[in-house]
Amino acid sequence: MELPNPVLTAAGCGGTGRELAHFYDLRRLGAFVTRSITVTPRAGRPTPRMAETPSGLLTGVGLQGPGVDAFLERELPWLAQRGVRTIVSIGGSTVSEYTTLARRLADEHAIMAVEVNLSCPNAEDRGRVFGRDGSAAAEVVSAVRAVTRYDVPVIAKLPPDVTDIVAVARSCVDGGADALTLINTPLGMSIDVDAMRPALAAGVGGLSGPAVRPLAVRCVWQVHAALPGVPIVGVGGVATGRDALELILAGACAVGVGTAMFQDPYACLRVLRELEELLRERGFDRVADAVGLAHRPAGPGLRETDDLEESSL
Amino acid sequence: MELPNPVLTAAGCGGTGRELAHFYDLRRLGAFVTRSITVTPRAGRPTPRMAETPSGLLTGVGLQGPGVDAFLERELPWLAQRGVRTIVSIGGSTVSEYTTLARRLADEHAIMAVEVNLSCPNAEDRGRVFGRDGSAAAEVVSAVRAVTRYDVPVIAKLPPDVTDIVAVARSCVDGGADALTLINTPLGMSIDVDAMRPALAAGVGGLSGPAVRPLAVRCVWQVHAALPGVPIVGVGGVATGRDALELILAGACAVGVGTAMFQDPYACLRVLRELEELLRERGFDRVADAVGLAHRPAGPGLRETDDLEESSL
Amino acid sequence: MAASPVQVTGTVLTTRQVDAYHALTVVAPGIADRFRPGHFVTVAVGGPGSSMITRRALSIHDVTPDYGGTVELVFSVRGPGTAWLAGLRARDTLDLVGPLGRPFPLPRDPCTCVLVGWEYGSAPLFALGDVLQRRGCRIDFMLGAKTADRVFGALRARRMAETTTLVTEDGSLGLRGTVIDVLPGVIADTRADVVYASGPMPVLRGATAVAVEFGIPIQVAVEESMACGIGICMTCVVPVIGEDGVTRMVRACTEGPVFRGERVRFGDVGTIPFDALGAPGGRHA
Amino acid sequence: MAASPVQVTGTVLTTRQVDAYHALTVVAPGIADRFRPGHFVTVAVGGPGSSMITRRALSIHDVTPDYGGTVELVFSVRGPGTAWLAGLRARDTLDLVGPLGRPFPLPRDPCTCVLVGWEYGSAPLFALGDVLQRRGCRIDFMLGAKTADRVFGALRARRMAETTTLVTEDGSLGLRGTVIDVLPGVIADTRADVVYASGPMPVLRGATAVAVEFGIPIQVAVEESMACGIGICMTCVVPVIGEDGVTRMVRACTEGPVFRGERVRFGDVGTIPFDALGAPGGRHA
Ligand SMILES: Cc1cc2nc3c(=O)[nH]c(=O)nc-3n(C[C@H](O)[C@H](O)[C@H](O)COP(=O)(O)OP(=O)(O)OC[C@H]3O[C@@H](n4cnc5c(N)ncnc54)[C@H](O)[C@@H]3O)c2cc1C
Ligand SMILES: Cc1cc2nc3c(=O)[nH]c(=O)nc-3n(C[C@H](O)[C@H](O)[C@H](O)COP(=O)(O)OP(=O)(O)OC[C@H]3O[C@@H](n4cnc5c(N)ncnc54)[C@H](O)[C@@H]3O)c2cc1C
Ligand SMILES: Cc1cc2nc3c(=O)[nH]c(=O)nc-3n(C[C@H](O)[C@H](O)[C@H](O)COP(=O)(O)O)c2cc1C
Ligand SMILES: Cc1cc2nc3c(=O)[nH]c(=O)nc-3n(C[C@H](O)[C@H](O)[C@H](O)COP(=O)(O)O)c2cc1C
Ligand code: FES
Ligand code: FES
Repeated sequence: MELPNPVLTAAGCGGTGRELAHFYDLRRLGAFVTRSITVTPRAGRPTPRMAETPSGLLTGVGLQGPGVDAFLERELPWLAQRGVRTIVSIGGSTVSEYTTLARRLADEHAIMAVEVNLSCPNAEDRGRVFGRDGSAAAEVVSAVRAVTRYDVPVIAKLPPDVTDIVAVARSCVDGGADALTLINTPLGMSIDVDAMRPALAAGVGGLSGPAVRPLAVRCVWQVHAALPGVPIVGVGGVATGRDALELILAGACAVGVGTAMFQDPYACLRVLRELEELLRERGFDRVADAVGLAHRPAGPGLRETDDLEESSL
Repeated sequence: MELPNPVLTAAGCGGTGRELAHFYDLRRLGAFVTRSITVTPRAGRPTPRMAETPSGLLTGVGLQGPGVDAFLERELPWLAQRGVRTIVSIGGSTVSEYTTLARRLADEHAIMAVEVNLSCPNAEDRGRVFGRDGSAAAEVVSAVRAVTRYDVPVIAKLPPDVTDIVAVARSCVDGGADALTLINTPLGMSIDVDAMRPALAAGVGGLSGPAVRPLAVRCVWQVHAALPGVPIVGVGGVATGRDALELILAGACAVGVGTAMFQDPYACLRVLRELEELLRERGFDRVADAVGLAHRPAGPGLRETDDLEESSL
Repeated sequence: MAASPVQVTGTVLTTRQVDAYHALTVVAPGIADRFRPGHFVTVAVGGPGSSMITRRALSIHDVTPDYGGTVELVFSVRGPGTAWLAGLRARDTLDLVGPLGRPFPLPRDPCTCVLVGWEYGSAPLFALGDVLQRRGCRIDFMLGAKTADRVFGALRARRMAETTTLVTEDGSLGLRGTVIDVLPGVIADTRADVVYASGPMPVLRGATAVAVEFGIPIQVAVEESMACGIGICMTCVVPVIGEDGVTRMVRACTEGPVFRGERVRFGDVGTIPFDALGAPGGRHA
Repeated sequence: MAASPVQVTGTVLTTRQVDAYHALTVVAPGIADRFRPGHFVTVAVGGPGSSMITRRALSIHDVTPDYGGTVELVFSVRGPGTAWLAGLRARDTLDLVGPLGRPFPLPRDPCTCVLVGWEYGSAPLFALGDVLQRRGCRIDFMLGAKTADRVFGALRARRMAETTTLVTEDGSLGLRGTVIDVLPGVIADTRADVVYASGPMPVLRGATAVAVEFGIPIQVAVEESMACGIGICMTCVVPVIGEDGVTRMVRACTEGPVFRGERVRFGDVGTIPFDALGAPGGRHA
């Protein structure tokens, strides 16, 4: 998958594309990643669907969307006609839903890649989230890989709140994932102390924004260290070019911008501009030269970091 | 365990006690929780040990401390003489180290409770963190419980970055934990984009401060829902009385204040004052009346929250 | 969206206290130009390095052509974001995105319009009144609030409107009561052809019930929590019945905030009605 | 800690630009009272609702008895925290904790002292010089920096000291070179009895090597990243050799920032020396 630049929208944070197109030409993005498309239309969760937390945003939207038919009829053609490089995210509640979705997308020539959102609850395993279970995740990925055109990469997107992100990532790669997106939102919660109720109607929600960036950097770092050959899209709290560079130095070869677009509709373009400037300042000709660079062995006078156990204390 | 008030220091964030005593009388705390005591002295990690992140702090101190002998000789007596209610946190790298520590504490009469820090890597399981594995956690807890005086509660402290916090919590309770402390720091990372190196010498570190509060609230909520009879000390990002109340409404019966003390040495007293005021405003006579209150079934006109799956989307 | 929104770093021209409210006038040419009554803006709060990462939505109260174009915002302090706004001083800068949302639709022909506003919800109704009057409409105001100091714009309403009816819940100003108590009399007295309402959901619900009772159209400007204001986050949805009779969860920020009152399922706000498109276990396309 | 620190909400009295540095004078009585040269303060940055949750450590440059007591801080903009400080204006408030740390120990008897400062590290040396002079000591300054505009306090040094030697890495002011190049000459010329040094680790390391060479004592004020400044977070440690010959990781904020130079293992800063107390695989108590 060749992208003209490494800045993407994060799934579910760029609407249908039409909304952002009021602000700029979407062809300037590395790629536009859709919200996670589902088999049938979904009304999502009740409101309130959002609560602000310190440097973070908690949301429980519940994958509201029109379903794959309406998506293929009204949303994808709009993007395709405008020449927007599009990665389609899919979400299901059973392996067969994911397969159905991937099959429906297989005939579409306008798709750069399929991103498999594994933060969905598995209806066949008491609502356990696919991406929290290596084998369930691998099953979904290999089912999707099997029905997706050979030249369309399948990207597995994982949540960070698992005991061992490397193990889940490895399962996905073994299951046929061509690349990984790290991270989806960890589960969080906020309580309205006046109403004395959860702030979101859904109770728990996904935490996003700068608050989670250290978790994203850590996941990208760990997975890149373990699976250096696997391309990673780094997502989580990117709001500036420095943030993007942090993920790239940790091992991401592209970055997704989500919550920052809610604050700044031009966030993707600004992040790209700032990133290019930072790369230039550091003498890099291409993004690829910076990918994973923070892993290089410490030189003389530099501190050794690799021999330490990874506990948080 | 009866505490005159529900505000504690978080383990490892209040030094030896002597430092905070420059600011106020430590008897005003619900309890003082020590740093995690280890069998032998530990020099900890190299510097840099800290990096600021958005609304968060990333640290990798590495449990620097004097070892249990020096602790019992110089630190505990100082606290005991001043009548400071003290909870001793312990950390080990094998089950037998935890047992040794608990045994050494068993003769001390000045201890209110033992908190078992389960965020330590298990030297006998390739450095896997005890608290990320229900059975390893339970083994530590039951070993500690077995050698601790019957009237001294054993509190298991868990990190949030596990696939299923409820399962680990349940294992600890089954192993004999009298209470739980939620949460220790999730693993995070920050990269210095100028040096193009990890910002911490240790590479990864523990993320604390307001940024992680939504994770703490979620963990407390989930565990209280599953194990309503188990007392929980809520820790993570508490900086105000409102934050403390959030954790209490989610199910905590006491709260620990950590990182906020770095910003405001008086944080514990201020949180307590603000919390008492908020409880009064809401007509609560006792903290106990507010514990877990956000779980009550939604009344007429209130939104139902309990029937939804807990995914982050 | 009626007009393409722009992002503008505005300069605060003046700050004033108006009864219980703060009013900010901000130089923001691109936004003032495109303004139509009912539009709102979102503002970044907290300054650089703030832990508040979402914008706050505020109705545009008014615009002027001064300094290339100013917008006036009226707000009350609710939490940390509005508290920060209240601390702004002249010459400070404010980052705005706007104009956003679907403005109030205007009647084709001159007619009699009742404008119902509750607390700061009244803010967008005065620019609307101006436009309606320029089109030859008669306007009558009904302004309400919990208490007297929270009734917004009574003076200006009195200057503009044929009649102005004030109502407070505690009776501290005007009539004592709610919209439902008072609006029927206003509609009857003025022989209104249409109602415009802006305020919290219960007020809009009440006003809609009254308008439906009288068989006249009503346009309401709703308020839902918004994380983006530009249609990309899906946090601001309200159950609205479409032309085809199907209920959908539609975005208040882009499809609204102004809706035809009888199309909004006020009783189901904060739920997913079982018969909404895509409701769990409900009907599919 | 020499004195019990206090938390003070200070008011900014004046702000000035001094060469490449910002200087803030803040009314903070409790802190000024207790000040001794070498003390530092920590300041909260970013204002309410900031995403910056750690305090920034700054040396106290000077104190005055005005308005009950003021402290003066001198700093350069490094990142967002110091950028915010640079934006403060007179009458703004600043939250300080101090005085913190172990101040410079003073010689019992009058003697000749060389004060070595590098860039903003020079800031705490002037108050020290005053006290030393009051005790009858002779003082000589050596001030250095990368470039001329970053040499801090040359004028005041010239007014106070017997001799003042300036040094820059690029030769744009005074001698061209480093501390190691220039300090030996200063010590020899002044027949110094003791050295005080403040600046980044490499400068302190160099100054210590020179002082040891001359067989005279040196007191250094170190700088390590600090999350709390009051001794409770353990982030600021430096390997220091104790009286008993054992190396320990000691807190720069409470056991320091001033240490006897030859006790600091500069070459091992940023590591845990294998022979430190509690080092992995190392010796135990
Ligand atoms: C279209 C629209 C127009 C509005 N016009 C005005 C106006 O003219 N004057 C006025 O005073 N207020 C108006 N509001 C409400 C205003 O947006 C909230 O009062 C404000 O966002 C609260 O921010 P806070 O930080 O002070 O409070 P907090 O309650 O602490 O806000 C926390 C978070 O919740 C969101 N939020 C909370 N309540 C609301 C709400 N009711 N609507 C949207 N977001 C909310 C905030 O944006 C923020 O992200 C309008 C809201 C909408 C949706
Ligand atoms: C005892 C002591 C005295 C100091 N005195 C002065 C002084 O008089 N003038 C002056 O200009 N600077 C001084 N410094 C350095 C000053 O603290 C840092 O420049 C400042 O914290 C940087 O904050 P920032 O947000 O601008 O930069 P950032 O680099 O973005 O800071 C991010 C985080 O790292 C910490 N940090 C980064 N560098 C340092 C550092 N060198 N020391 C401590 N914390 C650091 C910050 O406190 C903050 O938590 C002193 C430091 C110490 C420890
Ligand atoms: C409102 C909202 C909706 C989202 N919807 C999706 C989605 O449909 N599919 C998906 O894979 N991730 C979704 N995400 C997760 C984001 O793509 C991203 O992984 C996460 O928000 C972290 O990045 P950020 O901090 O830049 O937002 C959503 C996030 C938000 C805040
Ligand atoms: C510098 C530092 C040291 C810590 N040391 C310990 C420790 O020794 N034992 C422990 O159980 N937790 C330790 N913690 C975790 C805290 O007790 C607490 O669980 C965590 O920081 C979240 O709370 P906070 O956001 O209030 O800081 C430490 C945290 C920090 C920041
Ligand atoms: S506020 Fe984001 S879609 Fe409406
Ligand atoms: S800065 Fe916290 S112990 Fe020194």
